Amino acid sequence: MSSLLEPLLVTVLLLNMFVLGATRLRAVIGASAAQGVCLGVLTVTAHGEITFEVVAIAIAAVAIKAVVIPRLLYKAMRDAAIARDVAPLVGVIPSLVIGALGTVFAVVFAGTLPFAGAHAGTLVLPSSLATVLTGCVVLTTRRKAITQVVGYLILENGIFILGLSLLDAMPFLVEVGVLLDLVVGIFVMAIIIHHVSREFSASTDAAELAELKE
Amino acid sequence: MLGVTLAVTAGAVLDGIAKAAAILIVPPLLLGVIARIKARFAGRVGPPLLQPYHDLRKLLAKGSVVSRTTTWVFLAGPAVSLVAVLLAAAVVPIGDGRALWSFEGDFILLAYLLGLARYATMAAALDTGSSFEGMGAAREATFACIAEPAFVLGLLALARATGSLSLSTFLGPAITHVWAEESASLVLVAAGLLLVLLAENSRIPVDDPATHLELTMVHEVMVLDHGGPVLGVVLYGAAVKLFVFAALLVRIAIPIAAPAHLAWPAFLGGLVAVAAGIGVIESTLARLRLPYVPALLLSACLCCALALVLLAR
Amino acid sequence: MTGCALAVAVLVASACGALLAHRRGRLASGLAAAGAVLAAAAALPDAIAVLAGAAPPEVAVPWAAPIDELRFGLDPLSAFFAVPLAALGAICAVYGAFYLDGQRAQRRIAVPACAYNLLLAAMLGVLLARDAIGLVIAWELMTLASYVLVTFDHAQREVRRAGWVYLIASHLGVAAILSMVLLLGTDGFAFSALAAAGRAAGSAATVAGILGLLGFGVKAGLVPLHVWLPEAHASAPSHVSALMSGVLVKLGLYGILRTSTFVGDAVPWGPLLMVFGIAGALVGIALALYQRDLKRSLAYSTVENIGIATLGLGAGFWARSADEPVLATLAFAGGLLHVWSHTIQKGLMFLGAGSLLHGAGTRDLEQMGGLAKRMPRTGALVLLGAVALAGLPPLSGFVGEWLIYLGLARGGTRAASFVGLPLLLAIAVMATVGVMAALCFVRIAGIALLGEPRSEGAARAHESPRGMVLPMALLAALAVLLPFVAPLLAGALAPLLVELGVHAPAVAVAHDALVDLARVGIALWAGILAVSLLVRRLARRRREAETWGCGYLAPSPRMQYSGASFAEGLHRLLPGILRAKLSVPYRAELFPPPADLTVDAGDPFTRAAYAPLLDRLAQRFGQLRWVQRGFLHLYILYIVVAVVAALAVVSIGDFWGAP
Amino acid sequence: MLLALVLLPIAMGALAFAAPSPRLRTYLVVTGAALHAALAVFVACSPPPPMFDRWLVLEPLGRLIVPLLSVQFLLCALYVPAYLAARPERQRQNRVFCACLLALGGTMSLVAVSHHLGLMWVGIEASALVSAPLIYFYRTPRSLEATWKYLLIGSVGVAFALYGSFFLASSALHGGQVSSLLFEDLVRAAPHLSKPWLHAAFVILLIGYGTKIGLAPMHTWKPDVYGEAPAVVGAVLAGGLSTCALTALMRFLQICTAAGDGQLARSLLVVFGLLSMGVAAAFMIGQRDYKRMLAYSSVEHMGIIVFGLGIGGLATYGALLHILGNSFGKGVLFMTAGNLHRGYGSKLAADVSGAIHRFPASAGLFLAGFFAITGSPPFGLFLSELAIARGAFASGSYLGAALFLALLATVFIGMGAVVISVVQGPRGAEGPREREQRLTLVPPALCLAVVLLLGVYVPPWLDSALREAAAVVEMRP
Repeated sequence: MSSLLEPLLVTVLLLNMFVLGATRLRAVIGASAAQGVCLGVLTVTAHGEITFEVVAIAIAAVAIKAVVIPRLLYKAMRDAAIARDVAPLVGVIPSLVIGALGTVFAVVFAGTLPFAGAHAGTLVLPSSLATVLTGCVVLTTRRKAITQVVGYLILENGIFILGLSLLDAMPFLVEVGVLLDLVVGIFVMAIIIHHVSREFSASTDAAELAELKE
Repeated sequence: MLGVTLAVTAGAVLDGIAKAAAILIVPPLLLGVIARIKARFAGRVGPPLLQPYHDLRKLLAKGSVVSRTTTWVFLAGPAVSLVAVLLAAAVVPIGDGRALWSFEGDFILLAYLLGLARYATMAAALDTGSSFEGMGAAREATFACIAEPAFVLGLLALARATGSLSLSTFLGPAITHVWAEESASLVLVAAGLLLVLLAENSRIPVDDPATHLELTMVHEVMVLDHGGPVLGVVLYGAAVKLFVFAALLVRIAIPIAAPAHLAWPAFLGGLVAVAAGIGVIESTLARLRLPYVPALLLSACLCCALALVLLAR
Repeated sequence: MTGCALAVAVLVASACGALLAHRRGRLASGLAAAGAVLAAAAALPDAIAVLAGAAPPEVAVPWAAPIDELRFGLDPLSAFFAVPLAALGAICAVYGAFYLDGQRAQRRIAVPACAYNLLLAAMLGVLLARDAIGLVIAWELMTLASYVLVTFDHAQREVRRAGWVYLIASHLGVAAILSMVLLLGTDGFAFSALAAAGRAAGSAATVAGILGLLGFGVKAGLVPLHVWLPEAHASAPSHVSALMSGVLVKLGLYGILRTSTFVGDAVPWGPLLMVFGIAGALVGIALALYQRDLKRSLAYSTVENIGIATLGLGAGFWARSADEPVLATLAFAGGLLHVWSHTIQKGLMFLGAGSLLHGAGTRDLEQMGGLAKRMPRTGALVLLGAVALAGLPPLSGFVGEWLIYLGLARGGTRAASFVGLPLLLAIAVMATVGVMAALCFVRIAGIALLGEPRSEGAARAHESPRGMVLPMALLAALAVLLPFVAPLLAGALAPLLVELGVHAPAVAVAHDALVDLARVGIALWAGILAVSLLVRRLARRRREAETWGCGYLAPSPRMQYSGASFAEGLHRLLPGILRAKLSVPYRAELFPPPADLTVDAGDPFTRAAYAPLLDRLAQRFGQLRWVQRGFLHLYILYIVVAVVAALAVVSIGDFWGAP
Repeated sequence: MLLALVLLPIAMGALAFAAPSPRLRTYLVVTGAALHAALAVFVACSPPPPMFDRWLVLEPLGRLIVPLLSVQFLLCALYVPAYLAARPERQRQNRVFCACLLALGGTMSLVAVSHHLGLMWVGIEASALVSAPLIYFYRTPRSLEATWKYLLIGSVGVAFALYGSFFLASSALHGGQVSSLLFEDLVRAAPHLSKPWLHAAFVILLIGYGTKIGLAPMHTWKPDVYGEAPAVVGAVLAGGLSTCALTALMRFLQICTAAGDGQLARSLLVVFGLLSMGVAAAFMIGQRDYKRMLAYSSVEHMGIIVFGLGIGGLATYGALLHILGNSFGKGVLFMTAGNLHRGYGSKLAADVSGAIHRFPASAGLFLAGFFAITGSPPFGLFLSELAIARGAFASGSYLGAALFLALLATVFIGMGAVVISVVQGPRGAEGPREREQRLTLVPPALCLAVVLLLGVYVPPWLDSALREAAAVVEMRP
């Protein structure tokens, strides 16, 4: 267990806070991308020995989370002419507070779970859970469809962190499959955002669709 | 031995014949008595006691006018009702406190036979399609719905008092003991049944048989279209019905266990007395307004119900 | 047993046949009717044999889980109900074939024909089942088939509504029955197992018994569970109304009796049933009094008659628990015989109503009148049926009541005061109900059949085909004969009474009482025959003329006393809740324009209780809709909250549970 | 062999994508489904050996689910040609539609046969992704919105499912075992799994897969999607995909049972089951849209099944039987509803009445399907619901049983009001009687026949299959 692990996890947590605090869409996307980079490095550092699989997954993670998807999102922003502000439903300060509470919950909850040997006391589970919750906060408190996609991405990042401790449980194939699903999923979402901006007037946003209701 | 049994059976046969004769012959007499008493009160001499018999004979000999609207029901109605009331009279104890025909629960059947008679009369009335007769039938039915419970409750009170289910038993000798112990409730029952009698036989204060304004009549208006022999049958049936109620009242009101040879005179005298009483009531009371009749009948119900409660306690 | 199985097979087969032949209506309905008659021919001997003492063995058919096995068989109780089912089923089937024949042009009459036979099969199944699940399944099939028949004419709104109410009521009833079965059926659903469980279980048995009473009571139309009954009976085709009112409703009583054999005295059957019975009799007849719709009135009279039968059975149960075999015998026998007699006369009356509808084209009493002249056969039969239904001697209607009266009277006159008084008061109530019934049916007969026609349709009414009249005549004959056959039946009831828990049934007493009644009947018939001949003879010299109008020379049919006015006097004396709701728009003007009176004779319980309740419930549910308001963020929030909450609960539970 | 089960439909899908003519594509769909069904039945009859060191296994549960999925899929596929033929304007999307539909068949079977939880997850996610274009078939704003919601809610749910799987692996790791996501390993190691991790894992998995199953409160996407998607897609999603997610849930239930924590899991299932039934009932009362109503009915039935699984014992058997009945019953309802929707051009109950006059067969089947789905005898769902209720009573949870029965009755009332107002009514209210295409009637009729058969006669082989599957779910030897 290298000493790089903890700092990186803390960075991830800080990035969460940044995402919640940011008011510019590009910044948010950038932050998620940065998280992707962290995850890539984490993948390597979390494992003492460097195997082909580990490296491959790390590279794939960085490539997808930090390059492909952000590009996709930027493109979608351009195509759909999405304004550059985040347009939160809940203000910045409250969402920061919620995020903080989420982190606290994560730490407390992680405290109730036992850890075996090497993993004891690491920040893996707390940071993972906190990131997941941050993703949820973004999903539920940011109006725009594209921010929700970012939220989903952050959610996935959080899950990925927990996955780090299980690389030997998660065979290469599945890991790749997971990443692939992620890409495709977000790709489809981007397509839909595109369609929405075409179907409706450019100003309307997918997240504002509320035709179907009781 | 054989002679004795023969004598007994002969006696039974004679007794039966006598009772049947009484049922068939006596009823019109009661009408005569009532008419005579009323006439006396009015200060007139009045018709002879046997006038109703003459009327019946005259009517039976007449031809009749029948409405085109009517069906066979119009003729069947009076017939059915006459049979029903005659059968009803057969289960009522007369003379020496035994009925011509008695069995367990005959008092319930009595109520239902009277109901059948009522039903037949109402059907015949509706058959003419006349608004007046429909109105009469409606009133008859409405009043019956309140008179019936009074009647049944009264009989039930007697049944409860004597613990038996046959008129001939609980209006027979047993009733003397009841008088001894439960006189109060018997008075109530008698009062209730008297009111029922007045209502069922459409007498003042419920109805005025002598009125000439169709709108005010109940029973008379029901038979407005019947004429000639059919009307005779109707009148005779009404007389028998009156006889039934009067007989009941007599059996309740005359509890003396008369020796055999005095039983019949006592009974007939009682009948005449009841008829006279009705006459007095008719001549002294005024007719109630229709809306108040239900109240009157309800009071009858209450009398009998109270009696029942007293006896069942 | 084999005969009944055969009957079911024939019914199902003929139903399928009818459906297959749906393009040729006449063939289909003929096929169905033939099937029904054959089935009756096959089933009746079985049932009668069982009543006569035969004891066929139960048949157990292994079945897939969760049923495990289905058991079939006939015992006196089910046989007693099977007889009227088979008889009336066949009669109404023949009638129905002719009744619906007129509609071949517009409708597929194969569907009702098929559903009718399926209904018969299902009802037979209800009686054949010897295990609770089989009973429930047959029960539900019965409901579905009858639903199809009730909504045969679903183009009309009120018919759809009637069917819907019927469906809801039946479904709730089945839910209650099912929970009763599941409560008791912990080890097997065979009747024997249920009885054993009922004896073992304590309070559970009571709950189960009450559930069964309510569940079956819905079908039996116990007040206040009767609200579906008038609607459904008024809407269904007449032969179906006849079958439902004549048999299907009685199966509710069968179910209650069956339940009583499971739970024994864990439920105070006597008082409960007597209260239900009295309420049913009074409410039923009070509402039947002023209905304008002939079939609705008949339906309410069904409620009344079921009430009387229930009262009798209740008295029987009371006497059973008080260990008074004679009273129990009289009361039970009375209640059961009333079931049979009511099957006869209500079948007759509904078929008659159908015939009048067929002839005069209306169910509205105020549109009828003078039909006895135009439809002489139907008229005579309906008049007879009305007398029977009014429960007057010498016809069938009085037979059951007679025994109930005797039972109550014996109990009332002999028992201790606080037991005796209620029984005696029950007699008074029954007597009152009897008089009101007489009024109700003299009204129906008088307004519909006698007098002058009140509408064009009535004036142009025509007699129904022989195929419709003959079934009615058959029922009428039964109505006349039953009082004289009854003494023979009394003996046959012994095993049935034993099954109902009367240890030493004193059928002899019932037999004697019925013999007395038969004697009275003979006397009445003889007398009526003699006197009416006499009257005919006396009145042979008669002229025809107009009805006496008290001097008014231009009488018109509209001057007749109408049904409403006929019932008005008593209607006014009814308690307010039971009265029809009259509304006259009041116009305070100097010369007020013509106003019209509207009368709502709908069921007071629906109006006052059920409808408001259901509306409120629907409203409450409607208030939940904001949950699903189409806002995605909210939806995701639900998920997140669910996760966090569940995690918190579980893990904190673990945390505290750990040390 | 098992791999073929997955790859065959996908290959056919690719073929359909390549195929030039729309009609040909639709027939390819049918043939693909038919081949798949034949294969499924074959493997079910003679279970092939596991593949890829036990990643793909066909155990009794799979032997029950796989044929169910593919037969139901086949019946729906039969409906496709006539359905698409009635929509010439949709020729272009027909390509994507057919391809994705077939692919969906493949991914669903992948879920059913995969014993590696990660792979299973991939299957679920993949089937979610391929079904998105199916929902967007009509290219209307409403369908677009539905797709968007489906995708986002689904993705979040599936993400949680993955998270839960990781928790499961960690529970092995922190229980001192070698961490693995192979089902058999987990079951073997179950007694030693770290309990707190296991519980957390089950909760998260329940929520995650519950989103795909459509349990309240994660059901919110169902009415929108089933309301807007083409009828046949609705049938496949409600009958097939939900079943797949249920299969996954049952696997986790097995692990919990093996770990001796069945009780907690079961109580959670009971709670969520009743909650779903309640929500469904509440929204069916006064429902205006008969397709949305079907969605809520699906929520209700998922609740019934989960409740049954939670009760256990006989109820598990009932739940499995209910899965069968529900799949085919939903087939009837969705397809006939599709016919009516097309005939009347509206899915509001207010606009549709007296359908029995205009479309006798469809409306009749719709009505019959309603009685079938609400568990009236003689249909199969009566037996399954009876089994569940009996199990509940037997297990002594009277409150749960009472709620169960009460909610069933409520649902019946709410659903019946809509169905009957649609089916019955004045003749010719909406137009004259119309000719119905036989091809749009045969598939629902077949579905109904299956449901009826389940109720009248459960063949011994099916009974034994159900019993074995129940034994597997309950971890009974």
